[in-house]
Amino acid sequence: MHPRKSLTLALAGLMLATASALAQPTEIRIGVALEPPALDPTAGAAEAIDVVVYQNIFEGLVRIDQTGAVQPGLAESWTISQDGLTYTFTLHEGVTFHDGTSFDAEDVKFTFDRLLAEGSVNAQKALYEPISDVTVVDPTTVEFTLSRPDGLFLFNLGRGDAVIVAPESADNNGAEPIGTGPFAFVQWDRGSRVVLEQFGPYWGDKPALTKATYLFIGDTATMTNALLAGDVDGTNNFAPEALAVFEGNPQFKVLVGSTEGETILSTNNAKAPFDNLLVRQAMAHALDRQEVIDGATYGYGVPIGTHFAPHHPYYLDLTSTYPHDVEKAKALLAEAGYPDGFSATLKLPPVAYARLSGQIIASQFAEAGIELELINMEWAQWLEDVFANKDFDLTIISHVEPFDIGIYANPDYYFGYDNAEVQSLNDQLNATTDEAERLALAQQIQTIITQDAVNGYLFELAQTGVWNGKLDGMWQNAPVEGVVLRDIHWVE
Amino acid sequence: MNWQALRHNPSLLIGLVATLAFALLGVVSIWWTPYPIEQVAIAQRFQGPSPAHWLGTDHLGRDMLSLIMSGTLTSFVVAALGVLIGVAVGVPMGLAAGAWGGAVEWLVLRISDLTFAFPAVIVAILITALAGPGETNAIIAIGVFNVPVFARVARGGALAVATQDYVAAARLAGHGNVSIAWRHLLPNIMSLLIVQGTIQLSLGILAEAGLSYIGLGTQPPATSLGLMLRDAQSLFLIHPWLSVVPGLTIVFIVIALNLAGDGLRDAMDPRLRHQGLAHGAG
Amino acid sequence: MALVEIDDLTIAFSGRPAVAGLTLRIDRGDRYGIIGESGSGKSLTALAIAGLLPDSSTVAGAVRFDGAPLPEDERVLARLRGKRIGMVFQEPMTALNPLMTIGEQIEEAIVLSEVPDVANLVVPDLLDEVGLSPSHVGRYPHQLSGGQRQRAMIAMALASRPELMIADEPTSALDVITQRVVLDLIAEICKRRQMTLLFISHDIRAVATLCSRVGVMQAGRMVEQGAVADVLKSPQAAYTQKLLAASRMDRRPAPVASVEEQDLLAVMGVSRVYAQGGLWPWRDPPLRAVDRVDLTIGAGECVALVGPSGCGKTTLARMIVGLDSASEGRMLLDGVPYRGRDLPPGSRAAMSLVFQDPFSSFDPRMSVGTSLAEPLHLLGVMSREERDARLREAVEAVGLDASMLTRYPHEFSGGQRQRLAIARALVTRPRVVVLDEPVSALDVSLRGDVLNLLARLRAEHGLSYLIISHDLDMVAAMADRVLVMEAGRIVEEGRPDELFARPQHSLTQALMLARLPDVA
Amino acid sequence: MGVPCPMTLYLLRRFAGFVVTMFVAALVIFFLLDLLPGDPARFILGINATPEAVAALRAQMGLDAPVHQRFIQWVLDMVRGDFGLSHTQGLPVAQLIAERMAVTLPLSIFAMIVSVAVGLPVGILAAMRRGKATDTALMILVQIGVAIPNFWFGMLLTLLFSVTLHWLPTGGFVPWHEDPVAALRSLILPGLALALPQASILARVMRTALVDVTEQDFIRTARAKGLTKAEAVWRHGVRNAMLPILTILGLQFAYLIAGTIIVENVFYLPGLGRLIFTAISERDLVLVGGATIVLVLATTVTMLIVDLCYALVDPRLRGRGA
Repeated sequence: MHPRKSLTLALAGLMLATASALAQPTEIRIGVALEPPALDPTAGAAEAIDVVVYQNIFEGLVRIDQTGAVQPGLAESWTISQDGLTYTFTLHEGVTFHDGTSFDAEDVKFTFDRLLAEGSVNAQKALYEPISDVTVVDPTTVEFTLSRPDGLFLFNLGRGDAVIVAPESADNNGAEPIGTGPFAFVQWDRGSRVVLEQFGPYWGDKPALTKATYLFIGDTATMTNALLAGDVDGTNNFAPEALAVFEGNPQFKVLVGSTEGETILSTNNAKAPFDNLLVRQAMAHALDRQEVIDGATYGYGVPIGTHFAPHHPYYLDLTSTYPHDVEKAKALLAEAGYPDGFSATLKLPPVAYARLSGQIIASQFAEAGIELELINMEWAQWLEDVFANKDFDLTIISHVEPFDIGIYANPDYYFGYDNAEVQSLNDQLNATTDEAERLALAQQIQTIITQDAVNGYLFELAQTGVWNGKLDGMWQNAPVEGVVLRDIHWVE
Repeated sequence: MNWQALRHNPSLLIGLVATLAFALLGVVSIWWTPYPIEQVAIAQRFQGPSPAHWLGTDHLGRDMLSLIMSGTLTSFVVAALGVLIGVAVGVPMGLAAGAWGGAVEWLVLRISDLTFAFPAVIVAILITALAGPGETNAIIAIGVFNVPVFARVARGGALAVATQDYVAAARLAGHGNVSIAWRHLLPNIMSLLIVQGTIQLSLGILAEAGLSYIGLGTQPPATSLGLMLRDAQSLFLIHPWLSVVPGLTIVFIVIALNLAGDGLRDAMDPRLRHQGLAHGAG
Repeated sequence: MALVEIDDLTIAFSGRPAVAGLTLRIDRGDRYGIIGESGSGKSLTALAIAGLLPDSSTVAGAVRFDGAPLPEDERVLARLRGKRIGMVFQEPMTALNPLMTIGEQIEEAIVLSEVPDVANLVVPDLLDEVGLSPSHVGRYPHQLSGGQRQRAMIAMALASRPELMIADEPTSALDVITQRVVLDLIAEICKRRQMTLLFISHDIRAVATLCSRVGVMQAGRMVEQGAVADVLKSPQAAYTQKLLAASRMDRRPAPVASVEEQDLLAVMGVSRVYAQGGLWPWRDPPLRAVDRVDLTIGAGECVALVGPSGCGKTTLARMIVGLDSASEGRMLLDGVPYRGRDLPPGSRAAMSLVFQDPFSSFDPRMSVGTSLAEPLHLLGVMSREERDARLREAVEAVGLDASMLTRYPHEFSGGQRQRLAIARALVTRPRVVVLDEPVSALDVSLRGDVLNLLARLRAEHGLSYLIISHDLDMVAAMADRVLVMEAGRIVEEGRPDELFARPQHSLTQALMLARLPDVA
Repeated sequence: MGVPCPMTLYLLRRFAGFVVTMFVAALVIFFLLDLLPGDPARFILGINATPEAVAALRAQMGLDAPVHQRFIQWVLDMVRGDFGLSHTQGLPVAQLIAERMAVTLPLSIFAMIVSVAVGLPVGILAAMRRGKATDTALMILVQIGVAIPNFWFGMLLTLLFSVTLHWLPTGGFVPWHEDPVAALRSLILPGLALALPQASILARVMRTALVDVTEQDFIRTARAKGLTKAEAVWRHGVRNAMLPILTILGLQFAYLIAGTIIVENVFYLPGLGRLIFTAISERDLVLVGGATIVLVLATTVTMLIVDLCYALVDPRLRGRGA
């Protein structure tokens, strides 16, 4: 071998060694399935936005932790008035936005004024509708006045929709987000990736990672390959069907956790024949929940019998209310006046769990005499048809909002359930802050909607993350949407 | 074309026999498949080939052989209807261009330029957005793609035929353009169209696979070879069989069609070799 | 001494011999002509000498060039060809590479011939020798006329100073006047260069003009060979005798019925004008393909229209039959005025056209009967019996059997097809038949029969003919009156015997001069 | 013949056709998009948004003006080079398209180069060895190449070169300005996947064209001049056979620019096709319209260039003016 060649080789080896030594411990590449359309969490509903920015770039007054509990965020502490109508927050000092502007109470007021303004495009505006006033007491103190007590108010403040933005940069957050979080936005190669870097002057504890790259990989097979090839270090939510590739592989860590997504067979209660309780009960009996879970989520979904997250303390296990019983279903249908069954459409949004569940449910319903026509739709069309115009018979969708049982108290909601008892129970639930009372009320509502078989309750969506075996600190559960980088670090 | 030609042309024979075999497999699925393809049986999923399931079962426990049969039918039907649209619209356009010439020809060429300028996938995306996903999209998208192909082939053939004296003789006999196009031009470009049709059919099968693969084509509970590939793609490392079976089926069908097309071209008219595949780029 | 010796040569394609047991000897300085009709194997024989037979052929027998068998090695054979044999082919348009200039193509031939001359000195010389100017060096084939292209081909063949020149039907794609010029050029060059010539033609008179020795081929066999004078004077083989007879054009007997006074067809001041210049039509004067032509045809009369290619005679014929419309002027058919395409169906039935090429005038996908019945459409609805009767009448009139009507065109020979084409022209019982080069696409031996048929039909049915042709001998044999056309105008008119005896116009004179002398 | 410069005339005529095509294409695209169901504003805001928020966003996006007014404005803006702002991303559409073109164009060119570099020699070799074993073997390979769906082939390539051998990335794209070598590396596998069927088609067409040309009279002339068959085909045949190839190349390039969507998905490349794909599902109609027009433009311009190349290569066209 020529001496010169060997030198080159040695140098190349050295460079490789240093590169890996430097790159490994503080940088991360995360694969995510969907690319956000923009990066402003206060102006769009897409989960993909929160996955990138929530608690990384942007922070709220409070933050939700891995267990779903509310923790101090930009507000280091707060007090709540006796009547539950006044919240006073004390803000951290010395906090700056990534563009160098400082953070104070005015920014908080700006954020919520903007959120609640007439022309606001905040997707969750309704959640913050109880806020009647935000007052700046001094630069580090801000006071919220509510029009009615709201048991979920603090939790809602911790959501991505209520992160604090600065008046200087708010309008550009979609393309170039400026927040107060531990990571600053570096660049967005559209269609490909978003790069974040640790923000040096961050006010809180420094995260272990110095750089994070989000790669957008929509195709499961491609994601699998990227993980196997080491092109990405992990993904927060991997398609369950291919998890077997990584299970038992010591190089990877498979994290199966919970989400707030109650996946239901949404039924148009306002439309015949679904306005008939017997029909809905027949459908509930026709459903083989376990088969749906096995087929659509490869067993990772957690069965639910009502519209509530199973890991929540208020959850009531009602899964055995309507056991799988085809004969019973037929009998109920006959009783309801459909001895030969009936036909209906099942409109499916473009998510794998819905499409697979749809096929399985159609097959199950066929046995009971209900012929389902599957109609696959894009999101935009689904939102218009099903959600806005309520033009549907059945659909399958995961309701990912935490603690969203209140939708059953809204007769205008898309599935058209109108029950005065549930509505009044929900009003009481919203108005009280007493835990025991809340638990009782919430469980009462759960029981009623299950008895009424408002929707077909299928499963709680699981979060199935696949990560490099040497990574630690990832959230196993997803009480809110987001991939929080704060605690993620490499271990030897 | 006759049996003699078939004997002297083994690739034509192989191509035709294989194409017919696959087509038959598909047609049979209209009346009979070993198992109904809508029938989901999660407990039975991911079985390897066995006497009960010759090609095993898929991720929903459906019989793979039944799916392949039904999928082959869908792929054929989608591709064939796409080609039919191309023929039904493109051929009259091309014949009109050949028979009238002048402004009509200019218009036809511009229209075919225009349709060509819209790539099939884009058409499929737009139609999907307009009407929701489904086979119809794939058919229309493939059809739109085929229109300029057949318009140009028909025009080229018609122009060549139109210079023949028998066309002038028909004119002398008082036949108008329509009648000439129907009596003389069309029959004489038929072999050209059949050959091109075979090639477009194979491209259509591939296009259907591609469109279904990105979710724009056939939708469950129906199935097509492309959709089977899509379903199996994420399971490739765990259950490669599910991807290999429909993948190879596509490969075999396309090869069979291409062999048949090449063979037909050679057998029918050596002159056609000039025009053939001129639009094979897509 | 023999330059080319062929011994018992057999060339077969998939078992079927195309040339069988051919023996031939060409001495140095000979000018050897091979005569034969299409498919007689004459071109294959020429290709065999140059080692250019298609790969699919199987060859038996020996070909010796200058005493040695053709080399086995392809490269050696190719270089031998390049240096010692020059070739000129029939169709100069397709025989030249369309993407290269004439200069480049000649230069390539010079380089390959390895003659130690400097190329750019030689190319102009060669062009000059074949009568092209140096400015043609940079032209592409499509920018030259047919005659110029053939000259370029000859220049290319001469580049290597070959000992043998093979000319395969070098003039049959050219018009009469050019044909004569090219033949003279070949003769002159051969004489000047002392070159051996192998000349292949279907035209016995061209061979007689050019060659010293002749071989007659029929269906792959050499039926007779010898000195031109001997063969032509006393042909031995029956086939040669037939060829010779067919090449003589005797005056067909004039119809019994006398020519009526009244004009059946009158063409009055008809022009056909094509706009030129595309976007700027005013920049270029329009092309007047037919320019204020007047002519009349009486009932029962046979009028011939002669002229070189491009003179407008076909355009005029297309307007007369109603395939194209006149830009100016009008026509009268039996008193019905028309401009061309507006010819009413009833009048269309009174006129018909026989095309030059019997192969393209029938739709291959239609039975001959259907094709023949097509013009009956002009006569309105017709019962099946009447239709069949008409078809039978027409087919029998041309000497064919009505049972042939169910067959398809490919089942007929060229001569039969031309008869069928004539039958189609008769099926509506027309009064005027326009004949566009009616026999020029036919083999020589068939021409006489078809002309006889035409003459007989004219006599029997009292038809008027308008014959479009460049063949003066045929015209002289058939026509009562001849019109000479040049650049869209009729320049001379008269009875054929008088006109050809004392041509007045320069074109008529040129045509007469280009006429190859009669054999024997 | 007559016109002083037929080339100019030809160019003008061709260009006029081009402008007409583009205008009609714009018309078709605009009205097709206008028909689409699904409200862009609602899509952005999601299922819990209030009707007021949706209405506010609609007004902000200018969706409330009459149709014809919006069409005229759209076309005029585009002629000036202004493609508008993307609804969802708030960025100029032109910039977004340009970013994607930086992937799609090099990818198409790379695939094109590979398919030419592989397809033409294979076709020529097969034509020269026509009927022999080499020909048969190559044509069998080519048949398979045509028949394999390119996305499936891409998948197999990734399994081999990325997952197993770790030679190349599984996908993704590093911007050119950051690391040109890495950028190029990320285009290799998708380029190969795209090139395989194209190369196969090219090889077939090349073989056929060359075989046809070989039967032409001028090849016989060239042999008569003293060239061997192979030399004659090489010197005179290949150039003439390139004429039909030119058309195919144009079609293929146009197809590549537009038709990479599927392969872009497999390799998660940020290409133009995927931009349209996501933009339409997000009902970002400004972006869809702009990107589609650009694709149509690319196809039409490619065909225009092919026609011009034809005129340059073929003296017959130059002389006659089409």
